[in-house]
Amino acid sequence: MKAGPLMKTQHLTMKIESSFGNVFLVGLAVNRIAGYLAENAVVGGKMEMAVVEAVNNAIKHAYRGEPGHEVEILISVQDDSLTLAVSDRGRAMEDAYASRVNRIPMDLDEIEEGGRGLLLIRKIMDSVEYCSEEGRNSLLMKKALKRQP
Amino acid sequence: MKAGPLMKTQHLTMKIESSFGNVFLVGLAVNRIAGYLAENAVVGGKMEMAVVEAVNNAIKHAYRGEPGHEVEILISVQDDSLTLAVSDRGRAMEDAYASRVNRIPMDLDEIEEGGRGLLLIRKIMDSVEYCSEEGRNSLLMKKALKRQP
Amino acid sequence: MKLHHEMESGVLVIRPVEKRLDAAMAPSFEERVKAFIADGHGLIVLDLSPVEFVDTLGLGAILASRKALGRNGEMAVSGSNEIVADLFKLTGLDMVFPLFADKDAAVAALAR
Amino acid sequence: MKLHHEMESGVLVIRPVEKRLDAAMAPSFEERVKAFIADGHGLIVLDLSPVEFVDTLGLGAILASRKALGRNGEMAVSGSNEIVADLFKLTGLDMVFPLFADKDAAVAALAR
Ligand SMILES: Nc1ncnc2c1ncn2[C@@H]1O[C@H](COP(=O)(O)OP(=O)(O)O)[C@@H](O)[C@H]1O
Ligand SMILES: Nc1ncnc2c1ncn2[C@@H]1O[C@H](COP(=O)(O)OP(=O)(O)O)[C@@H](O)[C@H]1O
Repeated sequence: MKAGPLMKTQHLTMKIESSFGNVFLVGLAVNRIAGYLAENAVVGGKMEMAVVEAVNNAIKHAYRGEPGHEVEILISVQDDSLTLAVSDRGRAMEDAYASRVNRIPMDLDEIEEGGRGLLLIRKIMDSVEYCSEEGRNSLLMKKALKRQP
Repeated sequence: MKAGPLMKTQHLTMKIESSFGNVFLVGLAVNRIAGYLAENAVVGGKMEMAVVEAVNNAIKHAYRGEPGHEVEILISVQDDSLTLAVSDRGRAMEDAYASRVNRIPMDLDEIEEGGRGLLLIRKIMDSVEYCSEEGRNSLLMKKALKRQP
Repeated sequence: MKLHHEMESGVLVIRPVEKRLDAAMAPSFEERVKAFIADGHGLIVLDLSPVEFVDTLGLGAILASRKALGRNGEMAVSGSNEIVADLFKLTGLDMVFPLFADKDAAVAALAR
Repeated sequence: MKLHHEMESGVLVIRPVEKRLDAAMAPSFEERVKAFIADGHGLIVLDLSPVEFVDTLGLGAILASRKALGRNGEMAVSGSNEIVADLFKLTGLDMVFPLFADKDAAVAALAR
């Protein structure tokens, strides 16, 4: 990792109200930004998947599906990687999940309707972290971008 | 225009720090969202042009090119139109410009380096308004989206 | 959610008209498909060719429909784009739903 | 801003390596092109084929370069995509810069 004045970072903050109908706007934005940076539409699609799952989870779990709350998404572009941070001020993730967001995938054998969001995020991203501080919970997702030379 | 409970509106708020290096993130996001809604990549490209000019103007004129300030971009999606609002808390636009942002294009005969941003925005969008209230200045841009049936 | 449907060789072909099968669309999608199953349809092809994006809640709705169909019914998916196919693969659901390139191949497989 | 350049039939062909010629890129673009002009280049083709997006500040930098070239020089633009060509048209600058579909046609026109 390079650091210092030569390393530029660009930031975009996005906010939506906690309603599933708004999530596609975040997904499309992330899709285009990631696809542009990676020069690869499939990478764009995967980053869209990851951010949509994270925002859905914030709405569904942190805010129990209630509208009227705020979900914030921070996009940070470094020379060689993309970081997506999804934050809420609702109920924090249970430790059982929070402590293993960056570990080996769960068992795929059980076929259930739920329980796939975090798994998918972990498979798509290079690293995932969850932290709660002063009532603000954030899922941090990072992905290296291999640009064409 | 339809109104009432049948008309859904979706919102996305974006924020960047006032540095030209961040503007492309807003441009790409608006490009994809507008292109998706209109099912037309050229419409996406034009909405990108309009929002980039508006954000550039906020950085260049309202903040005199100073970094460290905030530019906010609100995207509102109605059933049949897209509204882009670009806001700053810097120096307001002079009345000479503010009062005619929605009127006939300026003369194209003079070929100068500057003075094309507002003209371009007016040509691209269906309507443009500028307002200042309590230190917050906003350029409101609206465009009808003709979706394929 | 708007769904187009038609019968082909005894198979019900369901095609979403929307570009996304996501959290916002999943409940009405599931309701509509379950209504077809309640009407007695047992062979269903879900043609996703107009769909650009599916999330895990959309996937959950597809899976719930599959379960409602039961062991005597059959469901296949066709026309998924690269990123939607990736979602099925990343979640292991390509093992549950055979993915066909196009609707006709899916109908042929179920109509046998 | 990274620029690729080469001589063809006495014409200097300049091609940005970046995908955007915008407010962030305009100053260094203008500086680089003006340096070529100061070196004595009088016939310049600006090949925008790698460029996906130009804003009015990028356009201002192109125009400033054109002015630095003066009345005895010539500058043509090639490879602009649909949206970049739209920008030239919407701002009336397609009257100042002949737009050519590809670099070779632009070089041929200037080398005459
Ligand atoms: N943002 C969040 N806030 C609070 N709890 C969460 C959040 N995201 C996930 N969780 C918890 O982790 C569990 C697993 O999440 P996930 O894998 O996305 O599956 P699902 O959402 O289908 O349950 C959820 O059931 C929930 O208890
Ligand atoms: N957001 C803004 N805040 C303050 N003044 C503005 C803003 N946008 C435009 N202006 C004023 O309007 C003028 C015309 O703007 P524009 O057409 O974009 O051309 P240019 O930026 O090249 O001068 C500017 O020179 C400036 O004085």
